Amino acid sequence: MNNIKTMLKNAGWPRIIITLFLLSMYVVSPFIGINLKSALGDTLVRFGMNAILVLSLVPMIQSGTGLNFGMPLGVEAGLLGAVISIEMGLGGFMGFAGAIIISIPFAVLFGWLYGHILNKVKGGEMMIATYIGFSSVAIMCIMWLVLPFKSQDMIWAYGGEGLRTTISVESHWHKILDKVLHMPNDMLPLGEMVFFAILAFGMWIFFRSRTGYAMKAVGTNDKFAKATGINIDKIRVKSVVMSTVLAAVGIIVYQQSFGFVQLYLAPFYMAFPAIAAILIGGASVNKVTIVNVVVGTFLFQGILTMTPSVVNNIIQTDMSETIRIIVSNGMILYALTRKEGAGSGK
Amino acid sequence: MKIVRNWIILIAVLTGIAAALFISGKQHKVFIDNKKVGEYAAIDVSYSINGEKAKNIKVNKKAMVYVKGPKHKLIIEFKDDTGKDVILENEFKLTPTEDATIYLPLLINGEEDWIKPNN
Amino acid sequence: MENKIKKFLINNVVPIFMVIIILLSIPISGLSIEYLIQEIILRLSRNLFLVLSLLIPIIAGMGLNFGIVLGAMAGQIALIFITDWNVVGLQGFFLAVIITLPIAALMGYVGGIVLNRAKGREMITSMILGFFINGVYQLLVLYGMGKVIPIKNEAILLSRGHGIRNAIDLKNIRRALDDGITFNIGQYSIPVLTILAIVLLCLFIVWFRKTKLGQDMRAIGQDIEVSKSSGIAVDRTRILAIVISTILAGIGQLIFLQNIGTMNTYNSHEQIGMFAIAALLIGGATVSKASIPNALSGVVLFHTMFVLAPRAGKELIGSAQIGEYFRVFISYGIIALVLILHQWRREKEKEAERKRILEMNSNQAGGN
Amino acid sequence: MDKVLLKIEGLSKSFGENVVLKDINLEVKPGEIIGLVGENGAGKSTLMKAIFGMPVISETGGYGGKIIFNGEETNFKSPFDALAVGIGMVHQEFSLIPGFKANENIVLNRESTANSFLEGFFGERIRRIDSKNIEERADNAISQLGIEIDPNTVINEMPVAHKQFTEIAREIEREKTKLLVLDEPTAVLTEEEAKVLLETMRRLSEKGISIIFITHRLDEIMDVCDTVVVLRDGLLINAVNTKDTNVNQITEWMIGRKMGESEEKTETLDDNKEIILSIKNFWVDMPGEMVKGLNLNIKKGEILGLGGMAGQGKIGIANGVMGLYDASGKVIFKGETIKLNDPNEPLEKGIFFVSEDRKGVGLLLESSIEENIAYPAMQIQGKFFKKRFGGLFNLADEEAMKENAQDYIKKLEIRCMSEKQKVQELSGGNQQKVCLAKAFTMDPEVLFVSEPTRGIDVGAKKLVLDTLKEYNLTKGTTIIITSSEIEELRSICDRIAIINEGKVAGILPPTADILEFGKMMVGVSKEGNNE
Repeated sequence: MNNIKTMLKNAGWPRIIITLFLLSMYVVSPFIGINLKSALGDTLVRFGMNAILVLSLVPMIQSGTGLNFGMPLGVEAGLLGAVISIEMGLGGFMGFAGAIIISIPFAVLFGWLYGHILNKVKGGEMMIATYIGFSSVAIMCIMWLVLPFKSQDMIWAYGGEGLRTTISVESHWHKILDKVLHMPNDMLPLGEMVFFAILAFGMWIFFRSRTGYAMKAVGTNDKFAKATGINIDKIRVKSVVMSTVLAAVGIIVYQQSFGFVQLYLAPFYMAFPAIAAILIGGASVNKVTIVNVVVGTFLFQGILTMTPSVVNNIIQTDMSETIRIIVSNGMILYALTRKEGAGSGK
Repeated sequence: MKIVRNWIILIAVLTGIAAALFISGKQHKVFIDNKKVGEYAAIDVSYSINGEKAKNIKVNKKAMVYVKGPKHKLIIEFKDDTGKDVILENEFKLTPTEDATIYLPLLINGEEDWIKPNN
Repeated sequence: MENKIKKFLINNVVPIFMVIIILLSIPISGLSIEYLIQEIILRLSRNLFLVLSLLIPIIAGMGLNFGIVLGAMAGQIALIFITDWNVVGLQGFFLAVIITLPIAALMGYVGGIVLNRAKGREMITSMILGFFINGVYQLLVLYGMGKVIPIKNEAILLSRGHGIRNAIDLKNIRRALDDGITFNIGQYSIPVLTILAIVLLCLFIVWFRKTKLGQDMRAIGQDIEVSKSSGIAVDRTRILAIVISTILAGIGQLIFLQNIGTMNTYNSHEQIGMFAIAALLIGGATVSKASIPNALSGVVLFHTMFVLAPRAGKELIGSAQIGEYFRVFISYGIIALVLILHQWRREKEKEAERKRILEMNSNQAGGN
Repeated sequence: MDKVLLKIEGLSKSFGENVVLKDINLEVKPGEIIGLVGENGAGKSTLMKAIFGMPVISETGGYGGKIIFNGEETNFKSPFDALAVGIGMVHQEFSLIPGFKANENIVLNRESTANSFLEGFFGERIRRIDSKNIEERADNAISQLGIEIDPNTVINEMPVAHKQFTEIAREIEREKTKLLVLDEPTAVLTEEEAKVLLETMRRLSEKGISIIFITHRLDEIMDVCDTVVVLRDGLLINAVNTKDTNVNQITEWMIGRKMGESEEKTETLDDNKEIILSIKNFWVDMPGEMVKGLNLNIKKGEILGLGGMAGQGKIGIANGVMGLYDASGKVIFKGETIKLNDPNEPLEKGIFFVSEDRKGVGLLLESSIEENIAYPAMQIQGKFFKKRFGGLFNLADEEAMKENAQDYIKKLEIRCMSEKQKVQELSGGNQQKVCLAKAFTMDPEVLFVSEPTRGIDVGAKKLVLDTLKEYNLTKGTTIIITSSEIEELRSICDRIAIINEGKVAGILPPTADILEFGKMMVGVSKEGNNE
């Protein structure tokens, strides 16, 4: 009995509510004429799209640098990789791999700078990260206008300046991960899942290495880390670089599944749903596991896909956007106001 | 306790002010109808509400004006049967929620019920 | 002496940087000074009240209150009501003020409680709170109004019969306050009532800082623990600071919208917090220190940049779009920069303080 | 003078099973200055907390006995109740608003205000501050102290002594203040400043304000107090007129003679042993434990004890050498100068540190025992890793970690369910053993151990000390133990250095008379040579 109580307490009431809510929607859906199979399929597809972006938050949380509100920075690096890959005319899996390979040096550079800034502002990371993310989006907007891209697929057909706001990857690497596995299955995004599993396994391995152990120590107790001779600043920069690179990879995977590269203001609020997902999965401001990532992404995307169809069927109104805002920000708010998470990104 | 009392007074006063603002700031739609009513025929009339510039309204037309607040002044000018210019000054009041129609033929002919609420 | 100049430059790096950008872009933009001045008067009267509403939480040490969007939403709800009721002119404006008060106070109270649970990270929390309440606001306005809350005016309802339209024409109160009384100096027309409202607010802030409550807020802003141990009701006072700020922001949003004349029901408030904060910071304020002159000069600088950037961009590179993005970048970039400088400076100061104490002690020991 | 202001009758207090105060009886007369002395943990601060109504006391079950103030029995729920009846307290940490002027701080939350018509709506807090009146009040309070401070100076810009005076001014500015508790007020002051403060205390007592003065400097007590009260182990040992006693006697009361508790170590190392670690003109900026220009030589293979009162800097030494707090000066290890302020440097050279802050610095509370033990060795020496996936990755060797942990669990008798248990679930003593296991796994040449027995039970204490002694004997590791308990140091150390005011007051053999130690600790015998 006590065990269940502590379990409930550990899980936290928002998580329980969300889980129950999602379950109840799955239960209700057959009765109001929703195809449960396709609904589940939808959820899984979106899981595949988003999981790596959520995973990208892990290193920074582990090193105590807080929730990565500056994720747009990594996303911009990914976008750069994607458009350069298209510009170079790379197609198929090469195009996808090329996009990732090109984006990595950008992401490393961005992350390195970003990490050094965050080291200067310990204790205030989250707020500053948010605004670094926002500014990077704005500056990249200018870049999309100015950079001399030529590919017909990306510039406006007539009139207009710079790159289009959305660029189709249909002819380049749409759903390439599924195709590579010869499993073009709408139901199960196997490609994305395998790719995610590889990265998650990589992460698991990393946290068993010397640096990984050091990162965990920095995150849980920086005094301990210092006394153990760990260079805290260096480790934190490493974690930020990792997060940024993963965000870049994450957005490319997202795009290949979605079918479009979205430029300009699209990356603005990218960080918030990912953060909400990882928090729903049971992470806190300074503690996280890969299980949190998987559970959180599934629950959050489940809510996003299920609520609109269920609510639509019941009251004939599409409230999905509003519900998304309330759930994701409510979750972040809950995490920020919890007493035990008072480490303020420490 | 004194503070509670004062707040109650303040809230009451504010509510009062709000009500006053509502009444005095409420915009009403007033239709001016120049169609034949019963035995009274319509004629061309020039009208002016609350001292605004006078406007003409032809026979069988209907005009609409926006007025703000409860009390209004209506001046109309027309030529009577004899061809003499007649100026009539009238006042009307509107309750806060109503829109109204003014029937010019009734007004010209001195009927009492020249203004009727719409709803 | 040299040190002093250096210190001045470091402390005012943001405004100086802005002045340089503006001075450079005035000739490029090709806009006339007269036009600029008229534009600045317009924008001062439009925005200054909102910016000033940020000051009190800063005094109380709660940082930049991104939660002023809560007040803005309260103001917008009031505007929806008076538009529905068709109350026009100054009466409409003041009625909206009266309706805003309780809604904003309630929201401020909620915000204050939430921020008390997140001491030390008020800013990020107030920002997320703004997003969250925005969702609740959408729920209320987009789905509740016309259904749960009676709205009759079809002009503001969506065609489906409930929910408020995306854009509301505020012709009922457009420029009601601005044009209430105007006064012309040369070719420039001054909106007397609006300016009066701003002056009153300034006086209020000056007076408020000298009250016991203001003194308590200053104390809390400097050291929460000491304030607590001297018996000041810390949590309550912090809630009050947010309530006041939220109410003022609500009124500020009304002034802003009556000037603009149309309201984007679901967007007008979103950027308010960010723009007001960017303006205040450009005026040289920091997270822990802000004054009325900061607000005033900030609005002037920020909005001059705002007017100039697209034009300058167009003249310079032939693209207004670039200027547009540039000013977005400046707004966000300035906030990021000021936050970084603040945090960094605080670390430096702590270090310097420790060094000083150490040195002092070693001197003493040397003297013995 | 037969009136009694504060009367304490049979006061006792315990935290859980731990009795900190036993049957204390004390009287304070109006205008009397009472000096309160005692070793760390003697119960001074608990006694003051009880008088001042700190919430800690009532939260832990309140106290036994009576406290009678001004003829009425009191039972304060919070310090505000104590302030209300006229007890003021100046804590060791300043309680001042840094950006406020002195006068604003003196009247903090008691500001004079002028009427406002808005009072009817918003209560008293909307009243306007009357700064003129405030300045007058502040001037008045400061003048009572007999010193000169510009009341318009901002606290930030004041020297420490002025901050101290500002605090005192604030306490006496309260109209009712009759009793003032000063907790180590001279600790942060220079001698000159301290003299002024003592003078001020005399002035206040002439005005009829009683003062309880806590200090470890006995000469100050002799100088200014009417009565000296000595606490030891929660007992009131003696309360006598200062006129009727002397420093030696007080020291004796304070330290006490605890006989037969420990076997005294007899063999002393010969003086010609090689010096392994030499610390020269060493400064450490550790808040509350500043080291100020200390010189110390540590010999190879010895167990050196560092003793002294709390706050005198003994804790700072190890923390400074290990680079955990800003330090300056010179540390020479086996002929090589060690880079300061870089924690990695001493660790790599083979110096290790078991911190006094077990939970904060010593352990990852939410990690398992085996991980905690292995962590430093992994990070510094690269132990416990194994190539995996065909040598591709160098990953943690969990098998080796487990074996190592099990080994130490057996050796040090760590009581736990398994090596996978989280250390936060262990008792204090067992946590300490984990810390030691961590250190032993590193196999260091020099080991600093700070307060190894703090907060652990008697059985564990003995085991920890025996383990250290044995480790020193078998491995020849040089061990430097910092402890507040002199008896403990005497039982295992070869030499004991007493640290006072951030410097070595003297080095004694463990066989030296306990009184010698005591005198050095309270800074009476100045002849102690700074090595």
